[in-house]
Amino acid sequence: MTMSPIQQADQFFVTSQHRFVSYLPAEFQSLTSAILSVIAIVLVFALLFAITTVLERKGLGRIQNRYGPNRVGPAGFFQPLADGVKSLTKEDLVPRTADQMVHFLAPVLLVTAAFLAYAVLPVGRNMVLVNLNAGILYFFAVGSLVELAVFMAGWSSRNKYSLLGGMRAIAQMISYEVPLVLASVVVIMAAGSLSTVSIVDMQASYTGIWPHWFVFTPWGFAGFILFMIAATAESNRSPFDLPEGESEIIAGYYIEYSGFKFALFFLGEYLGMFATSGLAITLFLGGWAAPFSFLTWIPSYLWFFAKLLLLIVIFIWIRGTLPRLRMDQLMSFAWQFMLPMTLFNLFVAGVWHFMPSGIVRWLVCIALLVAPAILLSRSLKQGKKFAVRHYRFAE
Amino acid sequence: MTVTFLILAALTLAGTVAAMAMRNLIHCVLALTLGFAGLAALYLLLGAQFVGFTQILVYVGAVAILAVFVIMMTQSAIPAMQSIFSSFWVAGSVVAAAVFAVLAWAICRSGFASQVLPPVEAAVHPIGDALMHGYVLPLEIMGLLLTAAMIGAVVLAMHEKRRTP
Amino acid sequence: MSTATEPVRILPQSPANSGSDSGEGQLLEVSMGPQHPSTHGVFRMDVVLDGERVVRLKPVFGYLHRNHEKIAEHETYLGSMPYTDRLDYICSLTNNWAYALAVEKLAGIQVPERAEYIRIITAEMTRFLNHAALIGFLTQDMGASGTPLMYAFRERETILDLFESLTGARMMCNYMRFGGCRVDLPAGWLDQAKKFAATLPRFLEEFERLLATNEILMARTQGVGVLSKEFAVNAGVTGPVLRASGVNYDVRKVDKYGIYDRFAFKVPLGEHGDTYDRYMIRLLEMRESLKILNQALRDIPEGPIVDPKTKIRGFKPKPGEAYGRIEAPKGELGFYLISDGTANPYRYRVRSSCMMNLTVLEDLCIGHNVADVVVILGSIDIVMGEVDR
Amino acid sequence: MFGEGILKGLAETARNFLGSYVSKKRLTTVQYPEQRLPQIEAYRNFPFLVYDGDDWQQGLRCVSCFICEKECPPKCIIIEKSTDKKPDAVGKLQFYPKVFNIDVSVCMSCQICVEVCPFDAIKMDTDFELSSTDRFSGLLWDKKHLAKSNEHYHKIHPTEAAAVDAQLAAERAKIAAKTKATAEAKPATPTPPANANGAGPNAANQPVPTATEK
Repeated sequence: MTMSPIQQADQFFVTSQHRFVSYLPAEFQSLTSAILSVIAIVLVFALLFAITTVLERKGLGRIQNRYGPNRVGPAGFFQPLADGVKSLTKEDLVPRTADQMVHFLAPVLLVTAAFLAYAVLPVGRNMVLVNLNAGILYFFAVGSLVELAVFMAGWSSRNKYSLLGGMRAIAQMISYEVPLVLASVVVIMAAGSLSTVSIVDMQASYTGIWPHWFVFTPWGFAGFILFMIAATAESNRSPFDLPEGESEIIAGYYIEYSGFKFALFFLGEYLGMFATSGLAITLFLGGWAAPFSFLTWIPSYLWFFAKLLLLIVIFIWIRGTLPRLRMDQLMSFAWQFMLPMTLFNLFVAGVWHFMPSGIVRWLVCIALLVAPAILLSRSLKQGKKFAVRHYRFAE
Repeated sequence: MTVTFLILAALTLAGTVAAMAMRNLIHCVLALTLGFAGLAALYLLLGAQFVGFTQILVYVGAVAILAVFVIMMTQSAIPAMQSIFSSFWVAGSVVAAAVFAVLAWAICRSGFASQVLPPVEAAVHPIGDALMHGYVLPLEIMGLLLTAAMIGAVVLAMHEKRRTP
Repeated sequence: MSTATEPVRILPQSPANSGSDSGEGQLLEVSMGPQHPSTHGVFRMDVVLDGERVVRLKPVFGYLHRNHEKIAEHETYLGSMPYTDRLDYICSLTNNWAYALAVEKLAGIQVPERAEYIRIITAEMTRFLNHAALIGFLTQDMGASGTPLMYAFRERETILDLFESLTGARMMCNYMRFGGCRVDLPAGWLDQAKKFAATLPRFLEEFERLLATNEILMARTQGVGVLSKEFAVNAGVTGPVLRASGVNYDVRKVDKYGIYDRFAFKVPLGEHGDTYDRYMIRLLEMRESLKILNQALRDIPEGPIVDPKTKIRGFKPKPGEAYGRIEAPKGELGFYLISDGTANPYRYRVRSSCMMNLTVLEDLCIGHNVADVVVILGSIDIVMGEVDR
Repeated sequence: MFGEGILKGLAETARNFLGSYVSKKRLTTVQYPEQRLPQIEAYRNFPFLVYDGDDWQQGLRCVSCFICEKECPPKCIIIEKSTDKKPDAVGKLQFYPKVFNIDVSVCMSCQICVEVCPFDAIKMDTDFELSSTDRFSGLLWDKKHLAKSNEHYHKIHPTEAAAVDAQLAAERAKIAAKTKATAEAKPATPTPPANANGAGPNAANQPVPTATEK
């Protein structure tokens, strides 16, 4: 079995892992290979977390016409190191009245759950820790552990703000988990599989130079947008960062955490963001597949991380622009817009499946999506009569 | 395999026993969550991926959260210091015994599988087939029940809102 | 929302009826502040929450009390001037002006024309920077991660540079004097100011594009914290907050103090009296300020900058009393002085716009969410230096 | 309708993001220790005492009249008058401050001492890098710490200092003319010329040597 240099580059990590493992006795091989993959995932995504914190701070800085961190290391890129040292050396304060055990377990559970989700994300061709048949289900299952961790943090701190933050976080996460799952169901319908690997494989083919990504269908595009909105809410990012709500409830559920535990919360939050973005890439943006057929020579894992970075940039951009929603608005947005839209999207995906391909199918599906979107957004606004106002002037 | 099973079974049992024995209601729910998770792991051990993950998604992700939410809404967050034995303990144990009897009867009647079945793939098609063909009536009944419960909750909430303008 | 149109204060509840019996669930008492990121200084609110809804709110202030009025009674008239900088420390020049106006009324001092123009230029710049910074803070309170705030501060920086080259300090200007201003404009200052004023319309457009039609901002502010016309008047609210409720009251138009009658400008009025109106009124007032600024920069004459008859040392006005007020960026700022003929005022009183506006906070907040409380507080625009004095 | 304002805002932030890389006007931050803004002439920070000539004790313009101490709003100036006299900037015999302390932790840089000083003796400095590790004596500046030369004053506030110098020169000329006139009228006045020659208080005022010895 010979591979072209392109394939070699693409499969570099896979083959080197195989080679390393093959030196070991047979009974250790599968275990070692799993451990190696886990270490790789932990290292790579922790590094990505570090890079993202710098990128976010510098990007936000530039959006706000500032420099951002530029003192530690070249152009400030060693800032995460300094932050890490700081958080490690800080005193670990636990409130006297806190529920010590739960208070300690919450960040651990959060980070564990966040890391667990990466097990089913195919970051490259043949590069997935486990190819579960129910991969997406697994993803959402471990994702639901995050809610529990957040609740534990908010409740065990015995702080009114953290309690409010915890309540907000749970309400928000439960509400947005429904549209998140429903938005990904369209892909499961189209792919006929719950396995992330086979979903990516389905998208990794081309017509001419154009890829078969699900985002290039009406339901896929709508699903992607809905999924990303729900993912933003799930990962507590602006404009859905109510559980932290810095200006309202200060830091929300992790107000009573300091030092390394605080850093763990930070880490868990970003890991959750990467994971949901990774799932969005897997489901809608063709996973590790190249965007054009003539770009397939670039290794697949690079494509995955490029797409991930793109989504992170969009997250940062949105954070730099938008104010935060209010709790009731968040809820009504989830239940009055997101949920019906995802259900409509399911219907549209069915229509797409059963209609003969052609321009008519496109038009019908787009119409079926745009009409309810307009109607729903209007109904969302109508109760409150939001409008750009005109003012009178007195001389 | 047996070792894994034993560990998981011990974990599950420990979680559920702790859920009964702990004083703080939130701790009880958290311990129960551990039990749920252990149960899910047991399902996975049996190769039932779909059931296992659904167990986590539904029980850990939704039921446990709902339980703590209800506790937080109805009770103060301060641990209750009263006795863990309810005054209805007789009735409670009767109900528990009855549930146990029914479950035991059902399990014993089904007969233990003597041969190991090939692991079923958690593919979408067979699950969909099963739900839409074989078990369509139970599914519909469940859906109806949940809808009724939801409508009931909405009605209750609306009533509440009208009462306190 | 009905609380604002019908301002009825909820009576303090006894512990017996504030419990969970009313079907409202448990009430949660949260002390927001004095170390809270969005209380705009050391301000505390005792908030009683039902879930996230505000049932009661008690503003607690005094953490920044500095005994300003009493100290002023032991200072010379001039000695109080630098202390007025520290009232509303964002707009020190308008504070200076209000105090100078009061003393000028008390002692019957005339102000030369050039000084009046300089006062108007600096005051309108101050209004501009205050409103820009306020909108930044307000959106910050809504969670906009500081972007509008940074844009506002970028412009504010330029204004502060102008202030620095004129007065020597960026914030604590201590610039106005009885009968004029302390120093004349340095060479080239007017050109710099004109150049800067020419860039401001672009900034305003950018600012409006950034947020004014943002759906989230509209959802967060429209219908939130409605202050009715009657209630606003009864509560003694002034400034943009009052005008956002639709009351046409601007001291610049009513008193025509200084030489404001020479300038063509309009007073924007709101209709709903909600947070969005308060936000928009400030945006529009910035445009009007810019108009005044351009006219003043165009028309400023040459001449002396201070009345030569006023004494710096040994200033003793005749016995009497006077109340000088101006339209400060935050509302009507007045100084009431009684002189007994000595070098110190017998009584010195500040009519603080921030504090009077803050009194309506509870009525605006009840029934809204915690998240709305900080936004309403932000839209009232307080500076604790002036509230506590 | 829905989303339009959000998109507008996103476009605006993107413009600012890119603009911060090309336009200096957008990225106004000054990288402080490496970069410094040009000093603004009008800038003021804390007061200092001006002295003429080279000897800071000799040339101190302050005549210890207590006006600034009285007028200082936060009362941060502490003056003790000397018992002997020395000639001031215009050549008149005056008292001088034995102690002149400013508590800069109290001072609020209001410049009122400068405005009320009839002798142009106290002016505002522009130095702002003043951190001290000792918050008590490190922030109580004495006469020695406060005394800065007239050249320094010329450096930081050139126009203002030139005006002050001109005024002082005029006064000096006036006084010189007056003393000349009085000297012609009454030839037997011994002290002014002796002091004006610059022998200093040490030489001229034997009775109280302690005042200037330290």
